[in-house]
Amino acid sequence: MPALLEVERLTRRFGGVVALDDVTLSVEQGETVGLIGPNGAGKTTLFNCVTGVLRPDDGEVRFGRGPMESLTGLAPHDIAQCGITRTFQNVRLFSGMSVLENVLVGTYIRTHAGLISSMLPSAEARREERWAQDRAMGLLELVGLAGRSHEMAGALPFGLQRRLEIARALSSDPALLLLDEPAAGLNAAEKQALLQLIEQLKGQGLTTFLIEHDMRVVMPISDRVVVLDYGKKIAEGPPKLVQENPRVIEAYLGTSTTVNREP
Amino acid sequence: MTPLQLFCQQLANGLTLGAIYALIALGYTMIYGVIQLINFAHGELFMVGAYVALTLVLLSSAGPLPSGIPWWMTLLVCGLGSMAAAGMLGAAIERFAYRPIRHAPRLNALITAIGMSFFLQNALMLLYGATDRHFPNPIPLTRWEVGGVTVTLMQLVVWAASGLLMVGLQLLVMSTKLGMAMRATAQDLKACALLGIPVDRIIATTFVIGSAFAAMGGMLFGLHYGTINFHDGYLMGLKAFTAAVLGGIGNIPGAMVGGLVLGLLEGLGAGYLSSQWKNVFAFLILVVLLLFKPRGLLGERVADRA
Amino acid sequence: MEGFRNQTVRWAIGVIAALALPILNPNPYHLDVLTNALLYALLALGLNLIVGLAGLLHLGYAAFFAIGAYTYGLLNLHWHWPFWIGMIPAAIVAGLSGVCLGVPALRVRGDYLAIVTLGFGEIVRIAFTNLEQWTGGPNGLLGIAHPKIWIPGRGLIDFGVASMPYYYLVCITTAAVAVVCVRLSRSRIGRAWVAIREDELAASCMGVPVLQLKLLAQGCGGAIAGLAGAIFASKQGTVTPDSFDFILSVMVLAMVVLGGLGSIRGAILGALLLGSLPELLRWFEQYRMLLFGLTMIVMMRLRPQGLFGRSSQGLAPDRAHAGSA
Amino acid sequence: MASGHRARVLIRAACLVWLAGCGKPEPVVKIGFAAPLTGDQAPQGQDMLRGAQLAIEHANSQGPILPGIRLELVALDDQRNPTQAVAVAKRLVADPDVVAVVGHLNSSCTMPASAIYHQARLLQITPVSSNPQISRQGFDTFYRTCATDDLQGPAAALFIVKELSAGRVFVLDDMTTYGRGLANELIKKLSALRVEVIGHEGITQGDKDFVPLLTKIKSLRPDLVYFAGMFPEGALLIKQRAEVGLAGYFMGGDGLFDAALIQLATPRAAEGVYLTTIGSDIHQIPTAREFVKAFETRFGSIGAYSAYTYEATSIAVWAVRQAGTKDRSAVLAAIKRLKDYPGLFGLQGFDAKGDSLIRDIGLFTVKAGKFVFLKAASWD
Repeated sequence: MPALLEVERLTRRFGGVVALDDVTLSVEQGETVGLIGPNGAGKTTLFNCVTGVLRPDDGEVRFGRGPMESLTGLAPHDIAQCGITRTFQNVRLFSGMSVLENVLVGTYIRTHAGLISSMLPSAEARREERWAQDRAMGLLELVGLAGRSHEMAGALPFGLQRRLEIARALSSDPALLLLDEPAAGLNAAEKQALLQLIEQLKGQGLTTFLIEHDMRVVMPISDRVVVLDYGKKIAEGPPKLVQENPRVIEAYLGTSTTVNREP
Repeated sequence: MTPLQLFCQQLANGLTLGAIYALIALGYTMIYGVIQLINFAHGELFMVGAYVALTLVLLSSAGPLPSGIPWWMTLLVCGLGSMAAAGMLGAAIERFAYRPIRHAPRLNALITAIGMSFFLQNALMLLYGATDRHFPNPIPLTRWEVGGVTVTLMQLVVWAASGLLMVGLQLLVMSTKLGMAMRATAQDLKACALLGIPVDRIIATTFVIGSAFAAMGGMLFGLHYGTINFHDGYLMGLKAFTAAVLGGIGNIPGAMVGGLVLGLLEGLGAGYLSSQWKNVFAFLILVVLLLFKPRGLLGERVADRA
Repeated sequence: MEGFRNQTVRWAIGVIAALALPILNPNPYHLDVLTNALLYALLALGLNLIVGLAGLLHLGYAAFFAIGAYTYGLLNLHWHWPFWIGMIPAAIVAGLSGVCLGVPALRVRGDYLAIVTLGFGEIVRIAFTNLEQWTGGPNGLLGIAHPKIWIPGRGLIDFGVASMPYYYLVCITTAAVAVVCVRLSRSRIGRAWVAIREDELAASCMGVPVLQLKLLAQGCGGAIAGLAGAIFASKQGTVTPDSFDFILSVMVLAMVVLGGLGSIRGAILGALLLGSLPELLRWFEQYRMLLFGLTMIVMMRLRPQGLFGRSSQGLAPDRAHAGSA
Repeated sequence: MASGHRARVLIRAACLVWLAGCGKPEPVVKIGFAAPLTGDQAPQGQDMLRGAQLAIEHANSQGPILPGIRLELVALDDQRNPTQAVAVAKRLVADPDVVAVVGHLNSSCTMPASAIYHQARLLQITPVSSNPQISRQGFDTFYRTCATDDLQGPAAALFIVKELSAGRVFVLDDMTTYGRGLANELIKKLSALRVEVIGHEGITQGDKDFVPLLTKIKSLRPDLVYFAGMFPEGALLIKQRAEVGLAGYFMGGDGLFDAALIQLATPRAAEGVYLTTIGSDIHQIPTAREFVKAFETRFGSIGAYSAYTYEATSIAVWAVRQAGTKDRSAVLAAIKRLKDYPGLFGLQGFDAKGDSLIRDIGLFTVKAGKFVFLKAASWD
């Protein structure tokens, strides 16, 4: 399988703290890759560098279905246009918008009506709008929110907010989906439903790269797991092997004695 | 006058106005720091301070106090009195206008503040009349020539009073328990409430201190310029807001620096460029500065509004 | 669908009532107050795009109004452009100045943007006062032509200083702009604006080009104000810099907030209320601005989300403390 | 839902207030008055209002203006805002009982409003808007009781040259229609007289700190500083000029002529300041003695604009009495017949443009804390 995302020698510092230290990894097309590591290992920083939220100090991110293009220096919305969308660790929905509108925002890059055709009646714009609405409703169906499409996003229960965020990220039809701790804060039943959803997406051929703390979530669905600790990649491989890796065990046991290493 | 003397004189001129700006800007910035509110009514509190001080000065010159009290004693009493009055008013405004809507969208508080500004300004007009009031000045007209630069006792009083207050505030904020609670509240109001810090009281205290500083600014303003008017607070409030942003809003040393810098900019702008363009000049500098330092001279955090 | 029809009916009733009003009550003073309030509504609609939808706190909106008024005024005085043509460049110039202001200003965020826009408003006003050879200085532009309209059988009619024609002009313009704003707010662009207001980072990660859309919002808002400015200039016949002070920017902002951020009928209603309130309070003479301030405070307390606002957590005060991930 | 309901209640309440505004007309005849009564120019506007009130009281004490009809003053606040001024004008025009208007203060307000009065054939007399442009519009409804800036400026220039022999003049104005207009007329005449104007700058109304500007002016060593503006800023300029140690003469226009000027500037600093006024000293004119007494017992000291407004209001009343009817055209016709009206400043009349025929410019100086009248003359 060809690589879809290549991260090469990525380094990012915050003042004196090195959040990412020379990290190299890749995600192949159709794969589900888990990114694990103790708190403060640099997982979210890696996501932020990939999606353009943060500029890496060094190294390169490349992405593409055929020829690889460098993403370094691109703005987040350009990267979304390339086909990478994401969710956030602490859910960032547009809480003042309805559930449906949240998903519709994601279709922005797949629609093209300009200022004039948005202001005046135009058949083209109407057709496009109908397509976007259908797509959004389809995705809400997929995540089980079709019945609540007109509720305020901010008023949804937390578990549903997580699912809505996934639907929103999917609405631009991305090639690569980044999930930042999608199971955090969910109860057992919700976690189970989430696993099913990710499996389902995988079945449709979507490439997923996810950060997850809960081994019971990450192990069954990941084809491959990458482990970060102190900003460095310390292990990589199939879930089973990584779980037995002594460095990984040490990193995780070590964290139980330190309180928090978040920069 | 040599060009250098002229320049030094203009520096001294700018610093005087800047010190008053700084006093008002401090309150702006402290209130912004704890509840992220651009308190448009702050300029009006400054005017309330000025009018209360005027009333007290008039009372003390005509009233029951024995004559022969040194001028600084009179001013101290008047200053403290007006600070107390404005502080209480500030706390009352916070309690009855801002607290009930603290959890509403932030723009609401902004509009409330604007409404409060209209209200206070017109209340002052109705209470004290619309005409400019003469502000008697008990400070002797002493002046010194230092290397060709004239400095008046009045200017020294402005510098000393504002300097003392600023140092006092810095000590209060940095090394007392109350100051620590204020800083903590500015960092994260919710967390402070969870930790059992009496957030309401801290916010009220901030309003008291901020308004008292504005009142002191008002008295010095009245003394220095000799006339006050009910609508003076509008322009001064606007300038102080600019100063607070210039220094980095929410940042206490920033407000002092911002006030002084704005005073200097205006002074030098009027002195060397053109007085009719001086506000343009000051605003242009502000805009350019924000482009390069988007959080002001000393600012660290930036808040998103609306 | 039911709700939609209901709303259409309500809008239709509103429009018919507005059109019939001058016939029922031809008092020129009442019409003039209403015309001014509707002009405010036009401004509020424009500012609503910037503040209400895109979430950019703008405190210098009067500058765009001024630019529109002066553009039409100068075109009319120097090159005799009639109102109906002159209002187009007025809107375009004001819109472009919105974009030009945005290019540097939008690099600063949040409350800092507020002060930059405030500075912009003051700079424009002072510049119009000082650039005497072009703008007439404090005297402003005098003798700007009123609109003329050709009515079959009655020939060319000058609007003059009558009240009714301006009422209809402003009424129709406001209605047209309101319709455009409604369409815009329900389009992909409007949704992207709201997304930026709610969470800029999330919006940009969903592919919304934030800067470009903010500039667009400034441009559209500026153009609407420019249009309003041209109407204002043609109605007054004179344009002086003191019509465009900071208080005007603040008042329009208050109207948008009172109506409910992002709500179009809210912006109109807020403007009608706040725009005519000072006239309604005339009876109280010197106390009226005091009462006006008090009313603003009370209204904010009674309806924190505005008359037609959706309550939204995205605007909650603790937002400032949420750091980015 | 409850919130929507509350919104509706609010709207209805607003409608009620609106309707309450339209009361039943009473058998009165009204003189309209428009000036800023709130906001930063409220002091001047309220000064004017007192003059108008006194004139109405005097008129009413002289018997009914028309048989069985009482005279009333309708005072409206234009907030010195041109938009508001137009609204106020339309309100006055819409009231059939209003037969004449006294106002506005600011030329920028008088200008757009005058078009509305003209269209409604309603007599307008402005007591103080002195911009020459207004009367050049050719409105036969427009009159004013003050002299225009193109008289005062040249008069001041002649005085500066002939009596003070000042060679280097620095001109300041307050960037208002009044101030800039006066300053420009002065500079025009000074240049014609070959006097060097070493600088012309504007200040902002409401500003307090002019020390940097005055320090700069001091370094230019002018013989005279002229300020075209109002007394609050004028007082500060005079006071700070003394603090800075700026020598030479200080002169201003009628905007400075207010007793408060000396108090605010302190008598010491104001000593020797010259200013021009329109017409002679109100305290010196025998015909005005009664007015001064009446005003001072009723309201205290006289403001800069009280007398002009009293004069304008009295003339409006005179025109209504002459017309003998509430018909606006009749009132307009009546005022055209006005000739040698015994006003406060002498025999008042109007030229074809509606400008006052009293073109005397008075000259004052400050001595020992008081305005001292030097002379009055027609300089044109």
